[in-house]
Amino acid sequence: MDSKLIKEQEIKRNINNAFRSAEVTVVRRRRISVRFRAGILPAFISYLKEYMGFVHLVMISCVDWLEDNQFELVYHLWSYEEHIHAMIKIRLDRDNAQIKSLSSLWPHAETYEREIHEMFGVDFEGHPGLTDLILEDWSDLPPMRRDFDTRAFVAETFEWRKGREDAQDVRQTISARYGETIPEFKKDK
Amino acid sequence: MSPMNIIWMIAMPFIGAAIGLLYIGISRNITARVQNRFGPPPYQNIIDIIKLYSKKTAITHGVMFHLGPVLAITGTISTLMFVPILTGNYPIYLFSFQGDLILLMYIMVFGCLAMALGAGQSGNPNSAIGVSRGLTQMFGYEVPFVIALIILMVRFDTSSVLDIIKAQDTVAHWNIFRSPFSFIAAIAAFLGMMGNKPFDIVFAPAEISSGPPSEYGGKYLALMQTNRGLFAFVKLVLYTDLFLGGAGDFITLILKTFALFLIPLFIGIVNPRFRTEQAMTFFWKWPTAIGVVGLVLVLL
Amino acid sequence: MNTIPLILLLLFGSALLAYFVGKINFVLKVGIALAGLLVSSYFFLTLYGLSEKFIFHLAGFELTWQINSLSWFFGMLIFGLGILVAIYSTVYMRGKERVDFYCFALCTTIASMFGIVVSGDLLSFFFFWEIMTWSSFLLVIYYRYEAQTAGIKYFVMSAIGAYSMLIAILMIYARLGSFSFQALSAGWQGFSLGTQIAIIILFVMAFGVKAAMMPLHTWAPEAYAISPSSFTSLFSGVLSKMGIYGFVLLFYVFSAGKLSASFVDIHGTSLPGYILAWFGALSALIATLIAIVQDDAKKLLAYSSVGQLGYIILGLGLGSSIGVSGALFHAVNHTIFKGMLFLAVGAVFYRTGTRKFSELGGLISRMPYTFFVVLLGIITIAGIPPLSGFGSKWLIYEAIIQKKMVFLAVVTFAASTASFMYCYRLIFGIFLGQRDEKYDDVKEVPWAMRGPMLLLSLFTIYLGFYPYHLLNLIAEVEKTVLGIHPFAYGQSVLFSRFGSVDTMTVMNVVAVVFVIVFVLFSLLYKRSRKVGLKDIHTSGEIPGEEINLHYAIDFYQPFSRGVGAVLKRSADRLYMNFASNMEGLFDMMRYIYTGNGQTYVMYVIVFLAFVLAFSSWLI
Amino acid sequence: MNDDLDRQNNNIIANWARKHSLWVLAYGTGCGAIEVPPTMTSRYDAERFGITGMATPRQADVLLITGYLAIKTLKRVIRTYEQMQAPKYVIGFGSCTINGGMYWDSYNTIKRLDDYIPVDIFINGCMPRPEGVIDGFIKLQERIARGQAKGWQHYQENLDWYRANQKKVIKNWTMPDYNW
Repeated sequence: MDSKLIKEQEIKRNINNAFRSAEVTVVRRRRISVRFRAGILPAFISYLKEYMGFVHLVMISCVDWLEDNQFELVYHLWSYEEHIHAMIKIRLDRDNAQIKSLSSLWPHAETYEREIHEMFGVDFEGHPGLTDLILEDWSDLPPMRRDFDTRAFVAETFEWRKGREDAQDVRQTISARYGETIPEFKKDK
Repeated sequence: MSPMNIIWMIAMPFIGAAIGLLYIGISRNITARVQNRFGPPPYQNIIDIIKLYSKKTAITHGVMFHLGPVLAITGTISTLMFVPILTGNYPIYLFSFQGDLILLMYIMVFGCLAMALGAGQSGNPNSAIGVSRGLTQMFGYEVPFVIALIILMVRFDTSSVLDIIKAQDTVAHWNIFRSPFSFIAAIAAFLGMMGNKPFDIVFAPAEISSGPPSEYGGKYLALMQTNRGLFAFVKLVLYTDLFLGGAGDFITLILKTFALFLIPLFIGIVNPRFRTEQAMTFFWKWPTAIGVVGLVLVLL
Repeated sequence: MNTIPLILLLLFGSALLAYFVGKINFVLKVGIALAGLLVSSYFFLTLYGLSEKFIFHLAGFELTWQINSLSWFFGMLIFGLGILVAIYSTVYMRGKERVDFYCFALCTTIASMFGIVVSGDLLSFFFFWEIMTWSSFLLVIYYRYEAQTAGIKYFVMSAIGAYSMLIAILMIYARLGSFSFQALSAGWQGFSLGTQIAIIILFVMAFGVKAAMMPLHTWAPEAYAISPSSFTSLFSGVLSKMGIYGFVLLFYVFSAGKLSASFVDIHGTSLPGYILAWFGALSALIATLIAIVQDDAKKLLAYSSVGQLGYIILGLGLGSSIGVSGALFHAVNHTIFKGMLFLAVGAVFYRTGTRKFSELGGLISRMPYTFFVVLLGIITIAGIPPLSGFGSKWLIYEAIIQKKMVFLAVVTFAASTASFMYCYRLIFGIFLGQRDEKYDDVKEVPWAMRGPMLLLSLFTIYLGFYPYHLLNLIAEVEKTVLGIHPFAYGQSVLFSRFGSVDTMTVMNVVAVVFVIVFVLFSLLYKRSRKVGLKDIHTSGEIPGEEINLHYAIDFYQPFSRGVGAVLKRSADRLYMNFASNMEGLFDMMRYIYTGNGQTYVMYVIVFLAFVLAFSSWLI
Repeated sequence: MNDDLDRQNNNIIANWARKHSLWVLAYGTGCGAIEVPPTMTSRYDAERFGITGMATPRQADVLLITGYLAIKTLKRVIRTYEQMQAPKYVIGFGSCTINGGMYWDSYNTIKRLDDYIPVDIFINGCMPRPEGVIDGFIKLQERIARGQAKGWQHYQENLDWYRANQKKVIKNWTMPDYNW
């Protein structure tokens, strides 16, 4: 065990004392990752906020594990006292993605949750207003899901200008059509 | 009323607007040179106005919106009618025998208030904010302006502009030399009136998207821009009459008014913008203090 | 029968009749009140140019009721606005409770005001003054419980004024043995300087309360705001003029214009006049500053009223012919524009049920006539040239500058510029800007309400370009009653020693230029496209229902930040603090007045012992 | 109506004035907005051609679409374009407005600007440098002088076609009508 990771190890021990089921991994210096159940997430996060000093919610992100049929929500927390970044990872069922909102703990969590709701279709219980954020009047599949086919959607919705079908390097087309030489660029070695 | 007078009455608004617009164009050019740019041609503002008059469409929000610019230019032309423009051998007095300085002070506001009413009906909150700022600033600069005028009126024991011009018969008798305190207070007020840089809080394009005229386009904006040029001219002529001894012919008039016009221009080029309450209280500090010194001196 | 008692009898009679008979039917009581007013004003018109006197004896005192040009001048204001207000009330008060009570109080107020202006002696003057106070008090507390504080304040201030007037009258009676004005103006010179000062201060307090002069104005905003709008118009337009009438009497009739004989002169004005002028100027400035930050339309107008009355007081204080003419001209103007503005605000209140700028807005297309009235009203208030407000302000300014009172002039001009701010706020907050959806189907008020307002606005236009007849009247007043040589004026030209202004030319120039520009502008172009209220530049966003686009809350925020130090001071709060401190002081009296009989017996014994001990010295 | 428009478009004095006085709406969309300040300021000084920034669409003549347009922004751009007073011109700026550019497969940005609003001049490049921008403006001036910059008229005449395209991407159409 690296002697520099004493702080992280202590935090891991503290978390495990309170929540047996939390799988804490020390990733590297100042970075720990926690796997946890979705059910009692607000209790766990508020424990981290109140007792462990993780007072700052950096962001909430979402990963689509299509193969596992699961979403992974990652809550990034930061402790100003210990200077440690904790990533709380939650797995949700992809068909019935539902979790409690953290907007009562951090008001700014609302925005992240709105975005995740919009982009992945995760439903946050207790959120004051899950309305459109970036997309307006989106009726299709949430676009950040991996089963959303963006090219098919684009082909259906928009009209491409002629000559852009192959999405190739325009210079190749020009040189083929007009016989111009492609300028040689120096390559970094 | 002589036919010559009637001709001048009809021609003067056009001449005044052209001169005023030309000055504003030159000011754009000078600003550009100061910023190491080439700048537009001096007659750029006149092109702009021709373009605006040739706009195909215009929108209106209602009666007051429509009447706002019309009344604004009415007020400005009416002001022009009571300002003696030339006093030499071929004078242009228009109606200046029938009014005096106090009338001028109040009739100048007519146009501004009409424009504010028009802007109010546009329903744009930015317009209302601009008007609120403008009136606040006006309350600021009217104080030194009034002090300056009172100094002149008490000193010459008259409120007629013509008599004040008559009293400044030689260069040494110009009010700029005889009542310097009055002149300084008046010039400070002039900065506010012209709305050049430190005091352009009314239009502030970056903050409130050009303020009162933000809903005006096409022919309305053209009228407002014409009004702007004409109003600048009227104010310059009034200041020339009051402090630089009036003008005998057009060349003198142009020289004197342009010299006056340069003062707010050069102050404006190198200054950022005030906040509204700063602008208002600025006028109540140094310009007013200097004006009060002048008031005390004139009573002695 | 003499006409003066006949008019008074008619008015008081119609008041009582409206109250008792009016229980039957709405039309009846309003009809009686209106008929009484119309008949009495017809009789009043026959009095023009006469100088009648009606002398009778009551309880050993000789009472004089007289009519002269000054009485007629103020009587004209009373009846002119009184009738218009009565016509307006026929619709405004319909369906409201206690209309008989309203009609009674309105008629009584008008009658008592007429009584004031025809009184030729101090006793009947005081008698009518008190009737006016309580009858207007009844109207202030018309909306019972909401009006409690306003009513109490009005009553307390009025009582202070009345007592000081009573003391002054008794002082005069003790010295002269007569109540009549003539005896007073003849005997004024015989008073010692101290008596003169005391009488002037007491009378200024009495009249200052009614004229809402600055430190005594605190009742005005609340009382104006809470009383029914139709009455507020009369309240501000005419009732406050009674204070002005009092000042005219004090300075030019009681003292016979000879104040400068016993006081020093400052810039050619006697000291009391000069101080009064400063009071007026400061009222004008401070009240205007406070008016700017009001959110309630009627409170704004109330403060503005205090400010405009300040101008009139200022003009009276100056004492020169041009100043007094300006003051009287402004008094007429004030009656007209404050009358029409209060009526217009009342019309808005009648249709929308609110007077707050933050709740109104965009009513111009719904109530165009009212908008027009308010527009003319604010142009007149601001003193902008083509309308009548300019004429009177011009006279006052010329008077100040002629006397070389430069600082007074600066304060006055600053107040005038500041008044543009509240004028704009008034018209913008109600009629311009964005309209709330709930006011989309607001209609214009009925003609019975529109008519009086429009008639008043025609007067401002008429006086704006042709003030000749009014100036004739004022000159008559100055010549016959006030003993001032009137200043020169032409058909439409106002002259001062300084300069002149031709109101007719100004009006013509503005009108001709406007017509030419308007015709050219409309002919050269096709009609512009009318767009909706919400079709504005909002960075491409389509504003939803929930977005507030009416910028009316804290409209002059930078201004209030800039002059916050001035606005924090309040005479009202000062009085409240004074009152609570006095309460504390009187609590201490409980130590002396314990309520215990034995203590009082002890006091008596101590006092008797004291008297005995020093009796020889006392005798 | 059409004769009137043609007469307007062929008025030499008016076209000369329009050409020398292009007021640009300061509505920065996409990454090209950063190219506009250098164009306007000391180094490239677009003001010598009479090109000035204006704050509101009511006053402006030229709408600069500086780069990609998300659909949400497109809605605002259409609204802004319709609020401008005719004659009005549109400059498409950068390859994103021409064919989608590097956002060619994005689900949320439009690919061809001229499907939605009439474009008078395209300036290609990703991004075009200020020289390119000024060149584009000069080309626009030439078109105006010849009376060819009639995009606004085209929009008016083919409003149905434009509306159909716009409604295809903007699902919930709540915009006010364009009622000339």
